[in-house]
Amino acid sequence: MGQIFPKSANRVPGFIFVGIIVAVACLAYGIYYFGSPKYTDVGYQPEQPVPYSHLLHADTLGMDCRYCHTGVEVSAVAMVPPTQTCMNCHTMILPESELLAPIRESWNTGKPVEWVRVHNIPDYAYFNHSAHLKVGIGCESCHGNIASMAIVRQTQPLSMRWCLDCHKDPSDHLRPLSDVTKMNWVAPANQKEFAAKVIAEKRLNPPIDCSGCHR
Amino acid sequence: MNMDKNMSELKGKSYWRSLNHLENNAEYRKFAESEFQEGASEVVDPVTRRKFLSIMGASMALAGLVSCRRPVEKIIPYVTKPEEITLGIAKHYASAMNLGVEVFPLLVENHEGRPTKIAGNKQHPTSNESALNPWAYASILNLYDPDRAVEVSYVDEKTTVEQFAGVWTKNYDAYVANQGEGLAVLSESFASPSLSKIKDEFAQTFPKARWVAYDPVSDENIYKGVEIAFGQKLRPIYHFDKANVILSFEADFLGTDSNMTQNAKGFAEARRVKTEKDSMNRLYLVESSLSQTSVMADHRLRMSSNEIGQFVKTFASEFGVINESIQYDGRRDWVKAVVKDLKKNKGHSLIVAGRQQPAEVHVLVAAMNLVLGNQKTVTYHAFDKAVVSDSDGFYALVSDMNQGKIETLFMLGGNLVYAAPTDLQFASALNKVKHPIYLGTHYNETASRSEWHVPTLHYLEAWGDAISHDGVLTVTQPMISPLFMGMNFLEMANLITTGEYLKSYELVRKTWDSILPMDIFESAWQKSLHNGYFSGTNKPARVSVKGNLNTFAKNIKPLKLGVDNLELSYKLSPQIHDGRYANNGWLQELPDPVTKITWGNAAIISSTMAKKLDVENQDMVKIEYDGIYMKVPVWIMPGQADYTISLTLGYGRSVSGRIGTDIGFNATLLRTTKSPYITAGGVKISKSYGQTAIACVQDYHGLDTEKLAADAIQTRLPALVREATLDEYRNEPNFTRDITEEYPEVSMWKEFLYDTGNQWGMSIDLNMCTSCNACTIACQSENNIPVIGKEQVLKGRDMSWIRIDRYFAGDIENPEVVMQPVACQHCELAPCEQVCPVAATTHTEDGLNTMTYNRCIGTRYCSNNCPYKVRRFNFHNYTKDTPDIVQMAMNPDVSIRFRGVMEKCTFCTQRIAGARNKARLEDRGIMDGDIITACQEACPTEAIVFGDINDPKSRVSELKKQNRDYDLLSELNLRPRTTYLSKLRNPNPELEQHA
Amino acid sequence: MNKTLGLLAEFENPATLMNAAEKFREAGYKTFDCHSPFPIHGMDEAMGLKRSPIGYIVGAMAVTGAALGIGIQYYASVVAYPHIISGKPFFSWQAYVIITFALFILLGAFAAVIGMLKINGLPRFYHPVFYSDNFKKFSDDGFFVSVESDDPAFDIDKTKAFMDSVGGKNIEVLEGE
Amino acid sequence: MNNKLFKPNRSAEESLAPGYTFSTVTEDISRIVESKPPQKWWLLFGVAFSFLLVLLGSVGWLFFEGTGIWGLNNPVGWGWAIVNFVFWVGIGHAGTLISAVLFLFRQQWRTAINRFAEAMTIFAVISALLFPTIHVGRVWLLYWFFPVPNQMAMWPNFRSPLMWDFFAVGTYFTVSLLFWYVGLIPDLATIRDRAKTSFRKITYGILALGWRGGNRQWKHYEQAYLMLAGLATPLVLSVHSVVATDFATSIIPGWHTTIFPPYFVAGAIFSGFGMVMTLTLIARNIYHLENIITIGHLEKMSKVILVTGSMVGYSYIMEFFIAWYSGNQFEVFAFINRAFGPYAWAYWIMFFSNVITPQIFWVKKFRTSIPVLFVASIFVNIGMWFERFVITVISLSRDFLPSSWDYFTPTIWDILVFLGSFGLFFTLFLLFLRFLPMVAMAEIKGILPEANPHHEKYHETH
Repeated sequence: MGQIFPKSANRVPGFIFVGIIVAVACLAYGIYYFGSPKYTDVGYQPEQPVPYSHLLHADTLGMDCRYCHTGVEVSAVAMVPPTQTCMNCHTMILPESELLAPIRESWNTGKPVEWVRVHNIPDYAYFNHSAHLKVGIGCESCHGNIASMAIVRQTQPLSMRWCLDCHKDPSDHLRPLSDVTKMNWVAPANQKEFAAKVIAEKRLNPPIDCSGCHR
Repeated sequence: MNMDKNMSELKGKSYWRSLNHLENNAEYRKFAESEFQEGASEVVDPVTRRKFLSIMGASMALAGLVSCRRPVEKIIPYVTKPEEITLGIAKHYASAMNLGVEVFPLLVENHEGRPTKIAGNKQHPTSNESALNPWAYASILNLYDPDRAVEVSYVDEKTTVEQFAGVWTKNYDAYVANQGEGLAVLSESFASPSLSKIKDEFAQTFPKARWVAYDPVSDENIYKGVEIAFGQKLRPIYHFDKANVILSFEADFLGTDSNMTQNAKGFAEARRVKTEKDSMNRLYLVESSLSQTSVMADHRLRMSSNEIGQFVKTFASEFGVINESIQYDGRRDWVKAVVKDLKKNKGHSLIVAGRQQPAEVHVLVAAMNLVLGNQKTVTYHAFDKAVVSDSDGFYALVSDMNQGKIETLFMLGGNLVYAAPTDLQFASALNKVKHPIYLGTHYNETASRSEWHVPTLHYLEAWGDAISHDGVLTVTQPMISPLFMGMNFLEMANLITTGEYLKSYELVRKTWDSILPMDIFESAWQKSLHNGYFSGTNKPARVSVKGNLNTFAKNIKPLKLGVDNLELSYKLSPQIHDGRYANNGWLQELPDPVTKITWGNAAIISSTMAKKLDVENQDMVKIEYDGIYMKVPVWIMPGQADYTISLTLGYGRSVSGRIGTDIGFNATLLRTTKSPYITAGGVKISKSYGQTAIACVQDYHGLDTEKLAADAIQTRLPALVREATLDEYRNEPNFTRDITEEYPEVSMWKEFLYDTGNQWGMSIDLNMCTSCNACTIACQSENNIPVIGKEQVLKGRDMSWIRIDRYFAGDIENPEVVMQPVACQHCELAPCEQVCPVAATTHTEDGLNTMTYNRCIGTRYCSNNCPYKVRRFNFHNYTKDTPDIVQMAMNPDVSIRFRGVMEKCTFCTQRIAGARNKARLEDRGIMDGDIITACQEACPTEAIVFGDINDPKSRVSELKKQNRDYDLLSELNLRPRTTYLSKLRNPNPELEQHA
Repeated sequence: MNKTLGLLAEFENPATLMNAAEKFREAGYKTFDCHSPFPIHGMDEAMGLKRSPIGYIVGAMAVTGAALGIGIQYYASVVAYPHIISGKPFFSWQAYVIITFALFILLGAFAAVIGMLKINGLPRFYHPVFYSDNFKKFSDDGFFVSVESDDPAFDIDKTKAFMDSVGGKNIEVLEGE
Repeated sequence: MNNKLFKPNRSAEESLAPGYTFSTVTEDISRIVESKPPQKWWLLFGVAFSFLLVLLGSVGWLFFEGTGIWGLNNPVGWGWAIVNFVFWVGIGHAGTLISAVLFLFRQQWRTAINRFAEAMTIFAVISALLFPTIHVGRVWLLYWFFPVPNQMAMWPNFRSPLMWDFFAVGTYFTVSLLFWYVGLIPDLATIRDRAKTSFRKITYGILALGWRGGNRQWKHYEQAYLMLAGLATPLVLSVHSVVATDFATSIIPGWHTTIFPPYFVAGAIFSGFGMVMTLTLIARNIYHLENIITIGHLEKMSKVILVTGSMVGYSYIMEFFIAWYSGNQFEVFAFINRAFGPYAWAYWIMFFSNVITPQIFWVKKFRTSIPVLFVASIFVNIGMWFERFVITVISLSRDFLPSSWDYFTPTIWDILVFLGSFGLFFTLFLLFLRFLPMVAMAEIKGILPEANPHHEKYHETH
């Protein structure tokens, strides 16, 4: 008899066809979803050598970000404070605390504390803190509500698209300069007008060309 | 910078102790990575950046996956932050560099205490704005030279500075006892108050000992000449800004001669033309070999070096300086015209002669200047606290060494085993010295033959001082605590003299105690540290001719040259000086301003000679002079006098680190004490076999000597480098634009109008460019441009972002030379952009043609489509094996480029960004002068000006308004943002018809 | 259990096949088919087949392709992320023509092939006619007429006889599951 | 219009040796696929395959070390890689031309050669695509060519001719593949039906998609085939025009020329036929197909070569004229430099091979002599490679500013990669000869006299 294939074989091509479509769709979505910084980076919350709590310092004690991150208004980098800064207080406050042992050790040995970087952008992207603060972009816009975090975690993708979105239209993120370090800041009703005003006054024109960030 | 900072900090730079750990690298790197945090992240910065790009392949292989979970990265803050440091903000400190008796006042850029870039110190009276010469710029790289000597060595064993000091103190008393019998110090020339002070003490402590200064190449002949003429030890300083007519006998005052930057500034001022109404100076140049200065010559006469002596006499007799009538059968008309011109400009003329000319010539020159009443254009200053090179003293010392009279010889710097004239046999003389002690930066020829070798600290690692000719005191303050163990000259000299090891800081302070006014010392000292100098004066001496000049003139005897009786002259290398910078990659790869040769030297001969010898470029020849011979490739240059050969010194080093060893050929082999600069006659040359590849960045192996190409160049030249004589310019002020016809502009597109905000542009004045190469080096330093090595240059892959194109016009033997700096022109309609498939090169609204390295996939299409060919491609991973220490010289504001990526001039976009941000923080707009590009900063003649062309009052707009302004390749209508001002010459009408 | 799926008859050359085809048509057979190693000129008329619609499918898809092409380019360079490139307008349509054209062709081609396969019900690996060993010859030098049991005019005996009458040789009953 | 493709042929002789019947056609061609390959095949395959290995090796080194291993330098940013790319793309064109254009023009002689002309197209395009891929600095980022959304919010620059290339050549490859496969279906069925082993039955069975040769299928099949031909024709013309724009839209003297697109297309067809000729003669010789691929076919091809060769020659001369006429010194120099500059040798090799050589085909004796044809076709291949070399390298080496002029010298790696690409091409081609029917049987049968139902011999029988 001449049949090479059983009758059922006729259905196979159909299955394969559908199969391929489904597979491709899944793959595309998979890459799109699992590949995007939204998935890979947001929520990054490494263990720190010292259980420093922003919740305690920034929220409960109400310290201003700039007390420790002194570079933030003048320099490209906000700067993680030197051990010295910790010791300013912790020579008096909880001088014996177990948790602070690494700090004291660093202070005595002169060996710096090795904090783990949470917010990281590629080396070829040049971000400047001072520029953003100066025009009234709040810390919160990029770092999230740090004051609510016992252990710091990344809340924004920090991807190029994410940067660009804001650079194309910063109006949602502009604040009065007095509020840049405020957490849980809620935009006023007239945010749009306010933003428009700021943009006009400061002649804001956030660069979206490549050299804005890449050199 | 806040002045009330306490000194110990500046001095200690406590936060730099880290770098003392450099020896055990593993720990050091870990520390380095930790000490500096990202954004300002330092030493490791380029590494990570590079690493990043390299793994991009892996991490980006999936669409959208820029940052998958990255390896945990550490931030390590300071423990105690030095308060003058703010992370991410560069600091600038004043300092200074000494080169012989020359002083380069510096402003050093520090990133977290790591010096990365130097520039001239504007505030300093003797400084030419922020300009420097390539040597000074590149000296920053010497600080991070991976081949620096890192340990004190005694014969073969490694020891320490302290041990060495200990050993010396033991013998010290003995020498004090015998008044320094058998003790000698051999240093380079210097102009340091502290060092001179110590030298005087030395003389007192050891009356029988000797301290001789010697430089392989120096202005000694000039000084001698002046001394003979005026009877006092004086140093001539030229003021070209006051001279309308200049006659130069082989003086390369815009090139390798002393005070180049100041000379260039003055010369430029007298030559700069804004409108056709302005006047400009005139330069007559007589020389044997095409020099950098010849670029500016209005009349150039080709003449062998020794004939020049006779020529000078001709002039001398014309001026009645000597009463001997000269039978000169050469260009009488030339002499007549020039003399007339000089006389016409009495008091505003200047005659200079090259350091290679014998003292007698300088006698006559000095006398002539006096006769011409050029008291303003050349002033003579007493050597204040300067010690100059003294060959005779050196020769005498060597003969004593040979007779075993010298027991202990301190060599402070220099590298005489390599550089001393061959007939001295310095090496063998050194063997007869019991204790040769060498203080030098590298383990080199001399170190290898010394009992002790003590590393010299880089000038940015220790304290020092200097005094410039006009008496201004300059302080050299360290920017970084020593990376490796070692001593600086002061410390060593002091140790020798006093037997105790004091730090340079104390020594300098001691000297300055005696100089600065007692009452306000501390403030004065702080002020000097801040400004980098303490003003002082050194009035010009009043001079008159002493003695009978004729007798000296008699010593000048011309001799007839011929094919087998050649003249051989030795020149300082414009790149690696006398060899001291042989291990400096930037300088090795820097093209010679005129020959455009990199990575080596060659015997320069005229084409007539070449024909006679039947040799071509790169052919090996054998040059012979009394019994000694060397083999070297030839390079044919226009404008070279027949029967003359010129060789640059400094090459062919046998012991000099990974970069400098065995590059080029050692000309010193033929150099003798009799004729250290010019061997007139007795030199033979013969064709040898084989060739040696010469890495020339222009005219591929003399490609444009090929007829077809040569003609093409001559037809293009008038439009490329637009040029006219001053008279022509006055007659038709718009000649520049009239050279090419303007085409009506028809476009199929509605083009983008760059009409709002800042619009960056640049203007380059071709009338000012002396092709000194400072811009090229400054750019390399600012923009982390890699050094790629001879092979790659030979393949035609040089990376310089701003190159200086050199063209010859007219007669091949008496050419006119023109120079044209070319960097990215930032065309508004950039042809490179539209062809990039991935939009890696695009335009910004303020008119920059930006190159986004991290987007580039390397199709090289943009480079193909660039008519100026200014784009540079990373064919290999050129930064792959850059040693960590060299990476410390990298500018953290500029990314390191990875393999397969295109790069090019960015108009220093990082500086623009910096200025923009600064302006933002200060709530103001960017003002003219806020942004100075690296090349502009470096230019000694202010030929390069950058700024906002949208601001009609900015300097650059003013320049672009001039009628000499033109676009390069204007017919392509690319609207380049860089435009040129055409070149002018000011020939003597009386001579033109003859020329 | 085997059921009858259709009948197969061989004809010796194109001429007889063609003439048989006309007969079958006249006899009111609807889904019968003529198998030959190569397409035979005039066979469509003989079998009374209408013109193929593939042309229209291709046209439609090609135009879609073109629209897609210009669409992507417009979106990418005007909407999504406009860059200033060589001072050209963001929508430099002159430069976008080629890619538009390429996509026009691409989708057209896919339409032609996929359309053809779909209409012909290919790939179809199992088919009643394959029960016949003799049928192999169709791809060499055999000419066949097949009538499947779902044809309204199909009747095993009548059709068999009819086949014989129009000159069919080695007539076979196609049986299978 | 009448969409019957294989009109019975009054004089089949000129396309096919007399005495062929349906079954002998089937037999002669299918046998090749079914029997063990001859010695010569193994020999050639061995050689080709070893070159393929060379390719893999050198490309590996290239990826590891960077494009620096090639002779590229600053003015000459594009070297052999791009030369080879254009060369191979050009070769491809003959295939499509024969199968599509000649088809539309009802040239029945095409049937003997169209199948492997098409195969050649596909393999040539594969070899071509290899080069733009490997010549970029950072291969691993090539996917940035695709307009896919990504977190960088970046899109390709559709103004770039390279982008056009990417789409044009990509489309060209896909369409050629489809066209080829559609043509194969009936013949695959033949092989399936002749298959003895179940393995062959199944493989060819799947490939044949269950083809039954029913007229209801033939009808749509022919329509689709016609459509593809219709689409492929403008495509083939556009593709090389687009490749030409890589050069023509730039501003480099010697590139910036409006004549490029037509001239490139002519050149492509020219080179393509050169290669078809070479391959035909080889295949013919290996498998003794003298009766199917007759002298008649070869002669016709040689005529095409003669015509296109002359067109190319015309373009060469025209370029000079236009350059001179434009009065643009850069243009003028670019061309004088080609003919008399340091690369003159390359120019004259090109000129001789492409313009002089084909002229011999005015003589019938040469058109019909196998050795002459073979040698000539080789010359054409060489000449056309040099044409691309002349255009790419010479123009770049001396453009506007004399200061940046430089001379390009290939390194061993340039050469190995180039030779390697031949390995790739021939390996694929020989595999094709081995496993697929190299001549379109169904089409051949279609043009046999017996294929015509109204053939007198049938009517006698009535």
